[in-house]
Amino acid sequence: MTIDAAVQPEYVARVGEQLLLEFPQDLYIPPDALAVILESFEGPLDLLLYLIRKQNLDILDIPIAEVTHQYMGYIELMQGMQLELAADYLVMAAWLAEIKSRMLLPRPPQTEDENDEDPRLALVRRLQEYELLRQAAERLDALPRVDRDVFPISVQVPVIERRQELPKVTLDELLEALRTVLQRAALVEHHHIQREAISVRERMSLILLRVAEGAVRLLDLLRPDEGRRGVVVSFLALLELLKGGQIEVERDEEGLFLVGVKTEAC
Amino acid sequence: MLTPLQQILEAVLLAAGEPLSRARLEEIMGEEVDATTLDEALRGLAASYAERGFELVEVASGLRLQARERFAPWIARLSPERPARYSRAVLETLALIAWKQPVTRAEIEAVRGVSVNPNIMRTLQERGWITVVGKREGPGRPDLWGTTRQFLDDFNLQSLEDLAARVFPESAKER
Amino acid sequence: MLTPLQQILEAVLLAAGEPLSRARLEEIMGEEVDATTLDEALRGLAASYAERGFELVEVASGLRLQARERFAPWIARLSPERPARYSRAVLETLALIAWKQPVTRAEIEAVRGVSVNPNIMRTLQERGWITVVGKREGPGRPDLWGTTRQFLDDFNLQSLEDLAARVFPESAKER
Repeated sequence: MTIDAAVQPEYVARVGEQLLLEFPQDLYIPPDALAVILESFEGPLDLLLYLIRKQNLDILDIPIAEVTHQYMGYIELMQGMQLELAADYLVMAAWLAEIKSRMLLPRPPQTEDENDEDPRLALVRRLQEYELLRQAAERLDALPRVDRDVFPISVQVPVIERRQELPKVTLDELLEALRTVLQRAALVEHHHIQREAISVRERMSLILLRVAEGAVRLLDLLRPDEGRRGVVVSFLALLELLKGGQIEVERDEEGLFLVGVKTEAC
Repeated sequence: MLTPLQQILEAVLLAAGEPLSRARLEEIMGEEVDATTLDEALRGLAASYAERGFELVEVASGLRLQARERFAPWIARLSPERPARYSRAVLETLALIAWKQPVTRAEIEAVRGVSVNPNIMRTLQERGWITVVGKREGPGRPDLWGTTRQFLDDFNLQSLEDLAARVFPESAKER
Repeated sequence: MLTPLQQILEAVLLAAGEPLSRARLEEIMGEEVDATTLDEALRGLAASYAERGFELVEVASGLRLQARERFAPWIARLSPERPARYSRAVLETLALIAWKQPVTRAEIEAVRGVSVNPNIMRTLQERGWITVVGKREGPGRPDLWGTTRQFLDDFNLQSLEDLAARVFPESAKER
């Protein structure tokens, strides 16, 4: 996985300091270079393509006998060196031998028959496809790649509060919603009444919340410091709540009015 | 227009994504670039950002490029927990609770004319704007809802009377 | 000179540090910015980078700002570790998956003429470039592999068609 023939096309293999610029013609390869050379091929198709290209042979008209001979030369060498040969290389050797023998058979006159096509055709297709793949891999490697050729860039971000942000609602949006819903409910008449009513209603909620924690003296709910209007609003709220049955008023031992949550009628 | 040196500096600073000291930049630029040249180039670069979305700043550990602060609201929307908007249904429900409180869900539904999704109530409750203030006497003793002090604070209201005054501004003048 | 919208776009893209789709940008910019306005602003922004150290590119996941390729040697000095180089075996396997996807390991082996080292598949998967996209019906139900959007992004590609046009133009016609 370390030898990258696509990136270093200028030599075939490196033996110590010596670069092998091409394969020796007589197929003699220094023993320690063989493993390196074999590694530089991506399998039998790659080796075969190399042999064909090396001798400027036409891929569509492979001299199968010669190519087979050369291929076997490599295989024997490697076997002789007791290199652990990938089974894929042997499968290819067998295939080449088979094609060679079929080429020797006399061809029947009816050549249109699909089954009698040139025995080399299947091999040619595979070689062509592999050739395309090799080129595709090279082109892919040549594309500008992130973190090698191009770098995504970024800048620091000003301090942004990262706490869970909640949707913001403006008062105007709320008012708009209120107008819409009131219009729809035809509740807009009697503005003044509504304006008073909303204060009373707000106070009703506050009183309910207070008495929920325990009974409260009436005088504590009607606080003079809220002014006359505040007391009136509170009183109206208490009456509303009493009418609605949300609260009840009792007298305690000292005879003072005590406001509490209405208990369930048994 | 940027000089080649400035373009390289820009690319390096942007790719670094963290502050780079002047010494580091000198080192990266190589021998031909001395401190004075670097300084000048950086000054020109900083000036070139006048009209851009980011700026060159010098912090303790060196120089860095950062997005301008005024764009923070948009940048904030990049984060996945970016808030959604509340639907109409949520806002109308809130408005109605404010107006008619203490009120049951059934009463809200009666006014809105549609059923109120329990999620809406939960959303508003989690937001701290409404709370259960009591129970309505009667079958099922349904919860009574009201608005909270937080609700007033978040909408900058002194009291709900303010809300009424804003909904009916004509009547406010009379007072 | 950049418009305010372009400045915001620039700040947001730089702050994101990853590709942002047009839809995402529209969302961030808010309602006033429609697709046409955005498109125009982006085109102007891209043009404004002509003399700068970075550029605006469109990849599969969206728009991304990236340092220009010619500054890679300086940027490389920022980090001591050198970018991974991939062997022919890795590149051929990746190219094949990109080309024939969805594809099984056996099919990859058939084209390459050698068995595929499981490490290669793992390397590519860990890199986020390939993923199991399904299972081939039939005996053993082998995994079907395909490339990811990350793969397109990392190779500066916009789409699988873009990939086909650049990497296997001869076979693109057949498909």
